[in-house]
Amino acid sequence: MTPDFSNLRLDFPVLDQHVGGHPLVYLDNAATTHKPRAVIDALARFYERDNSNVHRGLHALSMRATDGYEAARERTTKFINASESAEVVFTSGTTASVNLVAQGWGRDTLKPGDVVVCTEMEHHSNMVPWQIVCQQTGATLRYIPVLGENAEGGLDMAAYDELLLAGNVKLVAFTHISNTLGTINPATEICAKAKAAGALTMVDGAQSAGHENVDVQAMGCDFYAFSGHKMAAPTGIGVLYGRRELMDVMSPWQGGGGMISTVEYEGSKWKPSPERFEAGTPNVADAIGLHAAMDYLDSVGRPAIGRHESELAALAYDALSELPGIRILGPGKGQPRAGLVSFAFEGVHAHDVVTFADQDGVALRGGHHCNQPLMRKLGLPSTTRASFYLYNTPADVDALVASMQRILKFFGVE
Amino acid sequence: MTPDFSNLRLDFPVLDQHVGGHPLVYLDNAATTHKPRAVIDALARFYERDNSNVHRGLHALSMRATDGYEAARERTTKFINASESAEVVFTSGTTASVNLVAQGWGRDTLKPGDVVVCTEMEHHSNMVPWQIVCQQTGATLRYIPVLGENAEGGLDMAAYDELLLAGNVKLVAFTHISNTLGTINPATEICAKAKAAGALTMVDGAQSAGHENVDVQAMGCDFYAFSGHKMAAPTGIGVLYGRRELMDVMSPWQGGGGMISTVEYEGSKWKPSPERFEAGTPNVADAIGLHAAMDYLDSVGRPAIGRHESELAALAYDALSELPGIRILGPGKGQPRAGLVSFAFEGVHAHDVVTFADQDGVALRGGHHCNQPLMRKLGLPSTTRASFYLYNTPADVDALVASMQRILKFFGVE
Amino acid sequence: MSDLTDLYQAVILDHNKRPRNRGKLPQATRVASGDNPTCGDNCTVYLQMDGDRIGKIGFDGSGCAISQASASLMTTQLAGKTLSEAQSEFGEFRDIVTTGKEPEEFSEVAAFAGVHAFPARIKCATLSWHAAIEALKKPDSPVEE
Amino acid sequence: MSDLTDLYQAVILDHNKRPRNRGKLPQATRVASGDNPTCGDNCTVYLQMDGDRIGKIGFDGSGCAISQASASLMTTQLAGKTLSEAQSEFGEFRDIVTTGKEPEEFSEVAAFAGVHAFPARIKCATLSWHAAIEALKKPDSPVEE
Ligand SMILES: Cc1ncc(COP(=O)(O)O)c(C=O)c1O
Ligand SMILES: Cc1ncc(COP(=O)(O)O)c(C=O)c1O
Repeated sequence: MTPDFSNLRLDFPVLDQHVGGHPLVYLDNAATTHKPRAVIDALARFYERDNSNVHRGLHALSMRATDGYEAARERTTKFINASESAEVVFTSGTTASVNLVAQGWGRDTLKPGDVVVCTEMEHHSNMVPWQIVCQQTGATLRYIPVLGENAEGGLDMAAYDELLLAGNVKLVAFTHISNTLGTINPATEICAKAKAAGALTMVDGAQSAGHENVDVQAMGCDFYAFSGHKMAAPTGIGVLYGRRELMDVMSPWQGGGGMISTVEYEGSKWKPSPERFEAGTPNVADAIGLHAAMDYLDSVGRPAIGRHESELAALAYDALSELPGIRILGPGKGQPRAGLVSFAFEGVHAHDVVTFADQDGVALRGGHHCNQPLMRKLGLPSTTRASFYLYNTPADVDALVASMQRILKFFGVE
Repeated sequence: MTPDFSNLRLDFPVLDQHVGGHPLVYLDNAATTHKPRAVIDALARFYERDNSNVHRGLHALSMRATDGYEAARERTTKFINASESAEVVFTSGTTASVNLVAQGWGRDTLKPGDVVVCTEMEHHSNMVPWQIVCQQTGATLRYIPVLGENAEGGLDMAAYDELLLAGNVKLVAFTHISNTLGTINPATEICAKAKAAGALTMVDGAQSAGHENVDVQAMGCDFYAFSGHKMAAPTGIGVLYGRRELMDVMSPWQGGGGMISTVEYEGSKWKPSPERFEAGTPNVADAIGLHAAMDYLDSVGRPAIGRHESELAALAYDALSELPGIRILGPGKGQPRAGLVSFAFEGVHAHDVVTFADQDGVALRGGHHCNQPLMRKLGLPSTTRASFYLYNTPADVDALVASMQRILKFFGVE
Repeated sequence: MSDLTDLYQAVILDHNKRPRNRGKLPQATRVASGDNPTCGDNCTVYLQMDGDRIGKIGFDGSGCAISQASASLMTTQLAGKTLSEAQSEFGEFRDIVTTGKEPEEFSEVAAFAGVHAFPARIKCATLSWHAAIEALKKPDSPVEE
Repeated sequence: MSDLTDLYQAVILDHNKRPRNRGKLPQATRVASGDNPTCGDNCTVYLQMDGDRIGKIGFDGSGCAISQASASLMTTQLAGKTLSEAQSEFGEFRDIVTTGKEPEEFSEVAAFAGVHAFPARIKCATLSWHAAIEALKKPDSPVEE
């Protein structure tokens, strides 16, 4: 009962256009994904029918907006299998979710001698907030190394064991799927080990939430963060999942309307989660758009989406590895790989590759992918990345490979 | 050349509906405003044509998205007359903007003995962040009192002078227009006095930005914050204006992608403003929606909008003050008043009023309006608030007053 | 307007205007408060126990007609009850306000059936009941001024 | 593909493949670096002064074909120039890459006119020039290893 992926493209209006005289082949999905008609319509419908502020309103529109917003929270609770909706906080994105935990939990809790463990393959968004809070509190930040000259070996789990063994680890922050390498990290194992060592876990789900079934309870993580825009939902909305016991005691990261239970001129008391962490008017419309995106993805089926993307990535990997002077990062041939491939050519810089591909209608990303330190370690200033989503097809892989062949020829690499 | 306000309603699809069998009369604009067709279309157009991540992309869509996002920043720069676009940071709303300053500037700067001055009429969003940072740093928070038993006297400017005279004031945080009282504070005077005393100013523009011309340079403020959703733009987008010299030295509030110039495993360096304060993927679509809203508002003319609203508020004030047992907060008859009226009836609770009015199709807000301490001071658990925007008309005021008359009759108040 | 007269039935208007058992009990041995941060309503319930039964009951606080009438009616329903009796009364009341289905035996609380059509107001109706149950669960101890 | 061959003219491809004056100058007395955090390009320019004129000039760094070719060509254009001469050369170059209008007199820098159609690449083309001007403005002092 595999769904038919060949026509999903038709659900996404933006894909119906030409770039450089060629039909658009969008392979920049790890940066952001497109939105199906259903999501765009949900947004418009909200603004056309129910638009209102939430929570404190008793008139018809306000009640509808509140219901819509809280229904989005319930939907999200199911989407990641949280145990209750008080564990689901809406934020503006993964980055905000991580900062909320770093400041709301870390700043109160960490002290000199404490260790936060991160990985060498973290996105800046799950690394810099920990650098900042470690600097603020005197805690130490350590990294689980990646193995192999193209990072094909994934995380060094033996080194991880040693870091835990050394003690004082209070939190392990790691990405579920690397946006630079395509590596799928053993999240359940990492969480179990952290737990055994008495450390909490913060999982960066930016690249996993919309690509496979996520069950935060089965994964055993304490925090899980993701962004709507990377899973067919609008920009400006994201989620922080946090275990209830932690959310109940964490300090709010922002003060303001909606998160207080009493305010006096002298000081204030906070509401419980999730309100405590949602100061100010929430992004109601985009939460409702996120709801529509979750429905859309699950109507296709996330496990099937993940398989489809991995198949495309394997096709791309195999075809690209035939090209002269190419270096492909992350899992080797036949190894499990999420739906993206990062690579570098000897003698042609990623930005030239991307500019060239754009003229062929192929949208790629070139750069450090918000992972400068890993790039430095691998000795690469930048790579070119092709990343897939449910609307991509094997023909898109062909277009990618053909474009790469042309650029190599143009720059005289043979 | 006053624009014709009688037909603007037609630009707002949401207003074309019935509630409780009556045409919707939406008077909850201080909580959130509706969006004109032009804004809803701008959002849809972005998702249908240009959707992409910004800044780090070199392909066609990414360049279009980047251009759109930066054009929104330029438009905002003009909208408030900032001197350059580096002074304009996009946030998720007023609340986030205030927290950014409280934590990014206040936490590094304030120390025991320092004083932050706030007003008794502040919204929780421009009060609680200062309570938090004062508690964190040992600084003291003081309030400029409001005068009169219905707060009709506005801020006690003599008390303000004394607070400044007492010394050590580092920042004055105040709202330009009160969402609870309708008071228009003398922003230029407050800023000038703060400056003379060596204090910075943080202006809460949530209720002013979309209602009158705002010129941050003429006002002389250091920071100015506002929310898109309160001025015909989408939810989830807001602005922080900050003077360049301050922005150049302020710490980032969030770490993550897009705000760093170099990241090493050991630590990171920040980009200049505005990027420094915009970690993570920004809310591109809603920034573009904000741009469309600014164009729409200025095509009508903000000074005319403000006059129109104030006229409606004056009509409402005069008619409501005839009702038995009513107490109206804020500026007295004939005094300058922004486009809203808050009131309380002897013997009928605000929530009953709002529920009742809703059945007449009139959307009002009842509660403490995120200003609990002021309510406590005035001895009111809550008030009912009617707030106007450009699409409201004198007929809406008539509907409001008729509904209030019916409820008083229903509850036997005569 | 049928909806509204459903919501504000005569019983409710009457209890709102002339609340029963309003005020602090000077001899109270148990007390609990609840508030609804969303709208600012608050309610304090005072109990003077007679063994494991409520001897006297009073309430205090401010709120809308629904919450005031519900508190007043609650005091008349719970006087003389044990914790478990009170809990089952509350269960029935909650059924009425959330589903709108009227109780089998006639009771004044049936007046609250109209609340179910106004979900945002359900909390107003149950606030005082929550406080009463919470107070009942506490041990006896002198209540401070 | 006309756009692309406009962008990657033969001159550019040639300078990219065989950069002139590449490498650190051992006797440099002024140095400045620039980087483009957006894409990770970086460039360091070394100057060995001859009075107020550039005696020798070299560059180092990594980046795309546009940035590498532009750095290489820049070194050939600025050798022997004073600060104010260099600034006016940079002004002309900037005009070319932002407007696409070719210079009146023939010059190799005309090859960069195609960049204007790719606004995201303009920074690539000007990075090394910024570094050179910055270095020129500094006082002489021994350059550390
Ligand atoms: C005066 C004032 N300040 C601040 C805010 C907070 O704005 P937001 O909820 O959009 O962050 C509001 C509105 O809720 C307001 O009226
Ligand atoms: C692995 C990973 N983590 C975090 C982020 C940050 O997400 P956002 O920019 O939506 O906050 C991204 C994407 O940019 C990512 O790929």
